[in-house]
Amino acid sequence: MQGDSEAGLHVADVSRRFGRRWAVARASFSLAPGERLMLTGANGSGKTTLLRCLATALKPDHGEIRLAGECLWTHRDRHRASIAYFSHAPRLYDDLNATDNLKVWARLGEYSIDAHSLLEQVGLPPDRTEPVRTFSAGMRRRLAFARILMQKPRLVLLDEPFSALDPEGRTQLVKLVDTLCGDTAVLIVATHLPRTAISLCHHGIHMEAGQITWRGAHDDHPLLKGAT
Amino acid sequence: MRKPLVWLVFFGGLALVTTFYPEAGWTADQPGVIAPGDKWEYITAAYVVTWVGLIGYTISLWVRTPTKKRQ
Amino acid sequence: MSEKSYAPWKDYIPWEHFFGVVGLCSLAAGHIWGLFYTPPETNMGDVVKILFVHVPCAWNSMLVFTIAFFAAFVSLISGRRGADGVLAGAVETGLLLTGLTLITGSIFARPTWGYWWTSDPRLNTTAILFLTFIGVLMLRVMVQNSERRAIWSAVATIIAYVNVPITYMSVRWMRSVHQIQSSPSDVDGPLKLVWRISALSILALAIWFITRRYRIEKARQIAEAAPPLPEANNA
Amino acid sequence: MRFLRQVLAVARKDLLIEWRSPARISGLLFFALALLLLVAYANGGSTFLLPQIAGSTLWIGLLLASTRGLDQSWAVELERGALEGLVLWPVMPAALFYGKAIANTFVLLIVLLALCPLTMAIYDVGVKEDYLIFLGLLFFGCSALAAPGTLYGAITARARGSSVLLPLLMFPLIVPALMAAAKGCSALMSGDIFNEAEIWLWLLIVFNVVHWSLSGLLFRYVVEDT
Repeated sequence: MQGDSEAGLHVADVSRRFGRRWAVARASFSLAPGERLMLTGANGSGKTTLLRCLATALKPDHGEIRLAGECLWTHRDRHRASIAYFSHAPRLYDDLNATDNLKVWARLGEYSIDAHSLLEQVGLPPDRTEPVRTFSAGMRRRLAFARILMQKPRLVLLDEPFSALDPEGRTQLVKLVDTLCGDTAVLIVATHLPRTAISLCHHGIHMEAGQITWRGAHDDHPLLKGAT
Repeated sequence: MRKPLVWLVFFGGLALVTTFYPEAGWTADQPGVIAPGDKWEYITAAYVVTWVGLIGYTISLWVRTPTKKRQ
Repeated sequence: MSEKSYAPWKDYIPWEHFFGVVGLCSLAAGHIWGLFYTPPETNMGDVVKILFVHVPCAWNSMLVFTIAFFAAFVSLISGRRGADGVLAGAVETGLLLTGLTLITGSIFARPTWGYWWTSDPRLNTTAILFLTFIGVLMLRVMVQNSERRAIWSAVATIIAYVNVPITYMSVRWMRSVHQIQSSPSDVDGPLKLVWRISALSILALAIWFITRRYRIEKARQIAEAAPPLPEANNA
Repeated sequence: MRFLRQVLAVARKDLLIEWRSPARISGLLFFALALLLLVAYANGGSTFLLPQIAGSTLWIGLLLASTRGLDQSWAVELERGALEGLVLWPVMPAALFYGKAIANTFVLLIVLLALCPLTMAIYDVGVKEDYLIFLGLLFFGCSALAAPGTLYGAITARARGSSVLLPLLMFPLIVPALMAAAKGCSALMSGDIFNEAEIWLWLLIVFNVVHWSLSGLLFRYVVEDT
């Protein structure tokens, strides 16, 4: 999993602390364009913090993240457009309906979209006019995913993408992620469900207490072996 | 919420001292009219308030300084 | 607790204590001289002696808030945590001095002008300044995360400081429409000297206060500093 | 140009949200209206006193309502993590600030414009001339509340005890604006004998220039991690 050229994502010694605790300590890995990584670990092992550092929501206290040869934090204004981050928070406005939500985000980011087809892609009825407030958790997740589908990302970060989704939704999501990433985007999926994510990923990293404790090809993942 | 309370007591105390300081020797009560007399009670009040303020803050700094014992 | 705990008197005597001791002594000396060995002023009598504490406090409070402004600027631009300590010290010291200015000013106003409080532009500006920085202090109290506290209070301090001239302008216009307030008459001779002594003493005290507060903040930062990063494992 | 488009997009988004949940803006209006009525009742409907305090009461009412409104405008962003989404979206932080501040200005202006005729009826006052100056006072008064209010709202919405903290930070700060707006309106309502309304309008403009530029510069530090 060593991306040798400057292209792609290079994470070197990245550490971030909250108060007296290192939530992520010395995380290092490199991913070439098109490579896909599965990030596993128990709750509180630092997966989300690492993803938030990669998404430039947090500044690493130590170490450096380079995307396409540039320091991500220094050039965050430029790179944010090419990072698609699917987080726990759906980032929706409860008072607007699904179409308006998508249109609002598209206008903010100056993306031209077809809200109707985006909604169909994620399996939501495109002609519903109720505000998002009335949606179920799974529907919100779908709509939140439609929101990042409008981006043309170089780096895709998915944080527990399968939570609150029904089995059908999970297979749908796997397909959508495939099309979103294409051949060139770097994908990192943080998940508790390695079985579902495995078809997406080439490599695996396991974290414990903020540190990387295992890395390798996705199919000798320790969690998968323990399960069988 | 302890710190603002300390500040409140501190400035409130100063204000109370100022308000209830005895106004003995006060004669004129009209705006702009200067009354005769030394009015040392006002002078004392001003100096007491100032010193209480300065020393009080010194003590508060001293109390807040962490030492091995206080941790 | 770690070995790095802060216990100044055991290791060394910090330089700022020099300012503290000299400030307290010279302030006491100046006040004794001012109280007992200066002649009363012709118009106001002995009451003028209140100004020996009032005016130096007022001057220094403005100076201290200016220090707070620059500390906020440095803290915001450089992100240095030391600047936040100076900011905390300057805001608290400035509030103390402004509070004293307001109270002693009130005490001076009562026997000379006949009222505790009046709608004078300078009084109002000082009172509003006091309230503005109380807001900054409350913000510092209510925000637990120390990084956020540093940034947010720096932002609030900059805005509060820049607002002072506008406030002054507005309250001056408020009065000027109706009447013009005369300022207290100038004083000279030994009175001026006492003024200068107490102003310099309070300046020394302010330096002492700010530095002490800075040290407290520094000690807190050491107490909450992160443990060293674990060694990289070669997984 | 891109900056301006983003500012407009943010403002449009906020106004759309207000449009879709009209309960919020009417809540502000009735809050301020209740306050106006209460002040009138507390003064016993005195025909001598009420015209004199009409301008100041109008602005105090708007100020109290504005703290609620500013709080809400940030609560919407925090409810589903939209604020972080905005920061990580290709939107400039300054554009985010100016967009929200413009939207807040308009919300306040709508409330104020609805309040004005009611105040004039209840307090028995009216503006006979200088309509332009009067409208200028209303507009720049609202924008003067919105600029520092939006910046401090972003801070206090994420701090503990936000409902106390926002007024505590904001009220002392906007004293010049409040005074200028209230005195200017009062002067116009009583015929502006001393020709002071225009001076107050200029003071409001100065306040706006300083605070809109300063808050725009500082906003980035408030929303981003450091």
